[in-house]
Amino acid sequence: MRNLTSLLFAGGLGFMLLAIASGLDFGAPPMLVGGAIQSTAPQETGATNIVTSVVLGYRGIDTLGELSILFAAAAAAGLVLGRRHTTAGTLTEGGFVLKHGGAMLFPLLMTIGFYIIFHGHLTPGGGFQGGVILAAAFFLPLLARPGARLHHGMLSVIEGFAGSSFILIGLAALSEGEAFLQPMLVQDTLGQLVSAGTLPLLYLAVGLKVGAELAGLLSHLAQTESEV
Amino acid sequence: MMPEISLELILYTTALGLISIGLAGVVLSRHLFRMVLALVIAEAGANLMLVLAGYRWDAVAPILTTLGEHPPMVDPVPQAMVLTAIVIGVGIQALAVSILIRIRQRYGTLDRSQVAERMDAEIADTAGIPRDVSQESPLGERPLPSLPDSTVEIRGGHS
Amino acid sequence: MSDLIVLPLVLPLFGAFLLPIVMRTSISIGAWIGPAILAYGCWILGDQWMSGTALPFSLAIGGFAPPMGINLYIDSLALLFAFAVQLLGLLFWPFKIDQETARRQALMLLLVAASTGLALSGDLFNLYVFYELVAVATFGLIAASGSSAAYASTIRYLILSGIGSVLTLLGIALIYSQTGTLNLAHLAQLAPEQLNNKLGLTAFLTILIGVGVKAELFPVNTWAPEVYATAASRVSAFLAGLVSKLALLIILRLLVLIFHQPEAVQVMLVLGILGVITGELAAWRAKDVRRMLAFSSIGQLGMIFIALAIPEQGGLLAVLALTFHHLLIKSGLFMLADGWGGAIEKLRGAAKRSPLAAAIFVLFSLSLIGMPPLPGFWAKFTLITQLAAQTSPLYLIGLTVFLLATVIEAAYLFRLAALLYGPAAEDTPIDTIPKPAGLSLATASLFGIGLLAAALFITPVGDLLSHVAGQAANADLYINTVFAGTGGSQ
Amino acid sequence: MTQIELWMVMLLALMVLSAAVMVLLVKNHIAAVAAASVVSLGLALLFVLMRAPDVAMTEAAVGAGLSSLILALALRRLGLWRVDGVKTQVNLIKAKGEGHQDA
Amino acid sequence: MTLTPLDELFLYSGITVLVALLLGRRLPAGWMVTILYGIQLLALMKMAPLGYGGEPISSALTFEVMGQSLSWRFDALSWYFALITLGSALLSSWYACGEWEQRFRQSGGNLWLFHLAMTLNVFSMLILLASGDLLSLFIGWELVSWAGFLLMAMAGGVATKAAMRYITYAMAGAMAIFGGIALVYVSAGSLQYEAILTAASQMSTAHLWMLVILFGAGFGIKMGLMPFHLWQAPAYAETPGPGSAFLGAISSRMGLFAILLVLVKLFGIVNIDSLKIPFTLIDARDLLAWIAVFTIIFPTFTAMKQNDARQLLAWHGIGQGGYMLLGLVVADAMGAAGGLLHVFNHATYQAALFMAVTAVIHRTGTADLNKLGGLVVRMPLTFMVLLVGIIGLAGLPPMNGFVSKWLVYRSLLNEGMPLLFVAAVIGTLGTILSVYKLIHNIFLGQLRVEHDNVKEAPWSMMIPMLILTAIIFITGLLPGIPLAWVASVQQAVGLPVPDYTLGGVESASGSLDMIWVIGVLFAGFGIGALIFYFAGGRSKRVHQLDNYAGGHFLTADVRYQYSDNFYAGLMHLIGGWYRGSFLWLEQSVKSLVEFLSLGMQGLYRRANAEFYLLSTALFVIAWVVI
Repeated sequence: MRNLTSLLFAGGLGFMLLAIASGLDFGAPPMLVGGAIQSTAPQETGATNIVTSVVLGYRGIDTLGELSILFAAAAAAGLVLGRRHTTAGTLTEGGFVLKHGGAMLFPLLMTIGFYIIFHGHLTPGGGFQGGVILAAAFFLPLLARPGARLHHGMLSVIEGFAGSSFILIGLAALSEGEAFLQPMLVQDTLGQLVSAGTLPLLYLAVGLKVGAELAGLLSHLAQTESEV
Repeated sequence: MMPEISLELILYTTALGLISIGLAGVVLSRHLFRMVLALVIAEAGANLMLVLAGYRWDAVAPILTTLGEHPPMVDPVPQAMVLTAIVIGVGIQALAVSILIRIRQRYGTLDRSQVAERMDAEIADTAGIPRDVSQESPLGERPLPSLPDSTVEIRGGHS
Repeated sequence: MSDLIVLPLVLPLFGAFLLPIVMRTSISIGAWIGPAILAYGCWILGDQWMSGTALPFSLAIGGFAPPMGINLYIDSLALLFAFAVQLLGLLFWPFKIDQETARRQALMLLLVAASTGLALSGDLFNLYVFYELVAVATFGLIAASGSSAAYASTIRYLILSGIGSVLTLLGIALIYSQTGTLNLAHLAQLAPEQLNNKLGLTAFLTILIGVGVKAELFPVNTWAPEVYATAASRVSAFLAGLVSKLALLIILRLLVLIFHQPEAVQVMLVLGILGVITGELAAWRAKDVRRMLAFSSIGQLGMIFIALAIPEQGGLLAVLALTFHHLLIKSGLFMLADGWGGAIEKLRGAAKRSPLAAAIFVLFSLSLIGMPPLPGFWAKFTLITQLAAQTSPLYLIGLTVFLLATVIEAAYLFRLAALLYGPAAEDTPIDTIPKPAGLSLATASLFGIGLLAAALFITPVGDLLSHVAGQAANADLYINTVFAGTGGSQ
Repeated sequence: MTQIELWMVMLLALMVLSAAVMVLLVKNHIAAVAAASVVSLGLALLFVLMRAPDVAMTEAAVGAGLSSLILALALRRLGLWRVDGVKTQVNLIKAKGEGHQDA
Repeated sequence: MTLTPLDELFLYSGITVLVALLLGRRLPAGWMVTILYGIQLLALMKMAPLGYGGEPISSALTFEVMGQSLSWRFDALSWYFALITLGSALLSSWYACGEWEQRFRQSGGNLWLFHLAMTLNVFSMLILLASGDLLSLFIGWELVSWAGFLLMAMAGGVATKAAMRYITYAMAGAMAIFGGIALVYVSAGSLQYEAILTAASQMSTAHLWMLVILFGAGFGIKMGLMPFHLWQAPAYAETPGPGSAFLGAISSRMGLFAILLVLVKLFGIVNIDSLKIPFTLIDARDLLAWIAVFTIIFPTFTAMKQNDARQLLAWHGIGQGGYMLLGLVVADAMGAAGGLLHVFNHATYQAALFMAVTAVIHRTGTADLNKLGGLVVRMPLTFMVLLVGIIGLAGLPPMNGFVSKWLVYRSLLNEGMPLLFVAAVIGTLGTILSVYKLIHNIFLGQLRVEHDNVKEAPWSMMIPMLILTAIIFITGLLPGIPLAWVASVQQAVGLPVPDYTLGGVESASGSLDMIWVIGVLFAGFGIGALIFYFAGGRSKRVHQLDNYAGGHFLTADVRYQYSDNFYAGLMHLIGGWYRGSFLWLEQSVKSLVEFLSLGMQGLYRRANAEFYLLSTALFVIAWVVI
């Protein structure tokens, strides 16, 4: 009975929301803020990828918050899963293809990851996407060789420094007498690799942090416990 | 060039449908893992909804390919927000599954009501409350409350 | 000077990121980072308050003018809340040193930073981000208590709050689709034309329900009793005392600035009334202290929601008075529950073992039920006069429910007090009666002193609150402040 | 938006929605995780069509890739990694009228 | 800032509290506190002109909080009640000094807490009595409630349970008042008495009804009016001896004070009179009168059944409150005077009775009426005090209770309310029967073996009792002394004033002069004595056991006195039908709360939080959309 009710309720809710949403003017957004940003973003931040300039510039503090959430999630997961008594145990040894493929993929993935990060202000992609790929690069060996341990210490150092450098870059602007997280060093070379001032640095920090965080998280999840 | 009603309908239906399916899934699942999955789906729906908020007919992605004049672009702000939301979602998801792992370890089950019951029992145990009633047993089986003290003086004095 | 206001928000994040590294090298240094940062945050905010900078002011993050970028809006209310966050973060600091110290303290710092962000931010999506950060940090801290029940309650809380955030995000998407902006001041400008319709209302309601999960809005508050019963007392105190109030703050801002529809208010009124009824009634039968406090907290927040539903400025005053009062009291009570957390029956005769704790409990209880010279009375007085002034019968129902709930509240609180002061059970030697730990007791006494001070200086406190309420209720002031530099939104 | 794109959107929407339903209905947890990743993938493609390449990339990398990986790893540690659907003891959505309900 | 006499009174009262708080653990604390009560009484005497129609005195103390101004002032009404309060506090405290204190301490009582609670009670009562607006009234009200709770609960055990019950009732009452205050504030725009006075005449009927019900219920709970009377007797009876004397004398009269102030003075008895109950012939005032009458009858007959002396007295306390309200509600010159005078009279004999019973407990260790008897030979002075007290309680000449009751009866007849009169007389009948039970079972009949070497009460206890006895008699003889105060109170609250003389009242429909009454009474006694003497009457002392029954000589260890389960036959006749009906009501409210609470807990315990969320979202949005 309750199942049926819930289904009906969920359906009804969806239907009503649909009715509400159909009142929206689809395909013609007001573009109040968006339009303004589009016209000023290239000058103000020097990035051709306007999404990037929003993510790191206009809504930079959102991104900081988001990094913090990821950090908090990783820390909390670490707290929950704990470090004791963990060995990468029951994973079966990867086959030949996995092992050697993994070894070959590692540099490739690293390159791709960093490429995506560094071109975040020019093309689609950026710190998050690149970070995920970096994490995959670190995680792959673990999958291939169960005995291998990720260097957690290393990861957490990278993570910590990446996160704090994001804030430091922001604070640097503050110490220059400008607002927190204000983009600096904006050159007038739109479209070049070195063009968007501090934005790529920020994205690098984001990428490293995301990569380290996720790699740590994945390795936590991959480990099995002896205490079970 | 053809702002058809159908596209709009399809997209909104997809987004809101995902949210509804997710909600229904969370309510209906008896398994905690499946609840987390349902949550992920609902989140995806909300993300789509947000992207739709910035969509513009016949516009291009918000990336400058040429300097100077550029065709109309879709709104970049919702896209930036969706980026954030996706990452937030995956963070929460990771936390959720790690908690699930622990629960499975401790309680040996992920069935929602069993977990709830065990949790109740454990809370009561740590607090030191005798569990007189299980939540399933009907009211009538509870022990009757003792007579009020005030009946004493009506019956005459306290001895 | 005013630029530094961003530091209490950013420095805890900075500290949290660095903490694991520092802890790796030296735990003793690391253990001081958090308190130092929070103390500095307190100092900055206190200095801000004292220096008499013209409040409110707005601070654009990244130097981008408000509707495009994100701004912090600092008025007296936000400043008060931010200060409370830092101070309570300091008071509830998890000092325990063990293997997980770094993570726990990092999470606490994140929680503080996010809560500060919730108090200060002037952008809807930014609020959402901080809200989520609060949620994640909270989950971690609850689960950190390590019992299986804590994990179970966390996952249930997580899933509920996850749905809440989906709904919030949906509401944000609806608002953005309609208006094309998320800046609160900008929205406040646009709201009368664009959001004064069914769509706006729906968006508000979805956000209300989503945020209501944290604000213990009925009926999405079922997580509260079990979470408060399983989490560490300090975490419960922070959650019940502060985080719920910050969620309320979001709703308050939305109501004041954007959503003036009577329907929005009515929904909150009805849900608030139901919250009071269910919370206080459930507390009546609660058998352990923490759950009793949790249910009572639900009831109290229901009262605040009722107050929030009063459209005039006086209602806002009542909200603030109730909010700060409850903040003080519930935090203190949960600190007492650290050690007294078990079954109520076990506390027989506890006053002999720890007279101070019992006295503080009685003090808090008296204020909670509105014993006159204590601040709780003034908060309740403000509320009921405002309620009685409303014409709609729904408010009178709210008034009646409120009064009846107070009676029930008095009954169960003093049942416990009578137990505390009663004789110990025959078979329990006095040493085995539970007793709040020294540090918690000291913290609770601090709250008690604060309460007494507020009672003593009720006149200036009342004036201050009226001033704060007046500032917070002024939507035009908000808009003008945020757009002061740019001279308009367009 | 061209006609082809419209059709693609329709197809993707159908795919996403049915995959979402699958997530809840299939008995096997692995299949459910796979379905969830199909949802993400479909969404990523939709995002491309919605002119949101950044989001699409993220959704593909995070939603379809990382999230599925996390879920799969979790499944393994939860002891639910069973390819054979029959062996899973856990009912997903309980059949009606079967024992006590938690309502 | 100059201190007005009122400020001085507050100052001394505050000092008393401080002394009790700081020095209460030392033994002479009792004496110190007693002396300080004396000083307070002197300070009150400085304001004595108030009792004879003087101008109200304001306190220099005022507050301005959240737009509300708080002030305190004393007028004739406050002064009259303050006099009774301080008088009973002084005598109770005096009574407690010395032997009682030592015994209390030896038996594990917390003397410090006792003194503190007493001083707090007095202090808060003074604050309440001095209230200058509704808000300060409420503050004082709450303070009195909680101070009373402290005094009632301190004995622990049964007392704590009774006090819990009290505080639940009191909170309910306070919340009713709180709601009423909110309504008044909304309609009058202020809580100052002047503003309310002007607003009261323009209030709509429905509004006034609501206010009368809210305030009536709130204040009535404190007075122990009919449906809300259950808490009072157990709570007072379980308070430590002198405390119960004090509480019994004055505490519940605070309710009467507030009713006088708010319902009679502010709203005006005329306005209340105009509140008709539809489809019946009665109005709000009649309703109050009938409530008062039922409050006289039922608790009095309940008192008759009590087998614990303190419970019996406490139940009477409730019933006597009914007379006061009845007199006030009649509200003509004599009735109101009777009601108000009864406050004073009741305080004197109730305190004396509680003290006498406490003295008996002090000596014998029990107040159980089934386990006492014949004490008159061992405690003759206490017997006398009790005798005077019960004559006052029963309302018989020559004690002061007669005067006030006579005034009430007279005005009932004058105003043409014979039904009420008959009902009140039935109440008096019950009183006489039950006080006979009290004195018979304690002092008359056969002395118990175990009480053979009981001594008279110690002088520290005796003197306050004797003082009270003297007051009871003197004010019975010369009721004009308190009537002067009462008259100025009546003037202050706007009621008509009777023509009083030193010996009583003069009115067209019938005067009373107690000097004559008592003169005739004693003359009658004298004539009887003379006849007895001249008729050759001689008395002979025989031992109580110099007798035989059923062919056997009597021995001290055999009980031949009819005291066990006194009035069993009478109870059988009248009892039963009303027994427990209010208890049942109370219990069912409690069960309802219990049941609802269980349901709510179930609501929160179930694992379907998400379902709640979903359905709420659905309903809320549906409500908006559709």
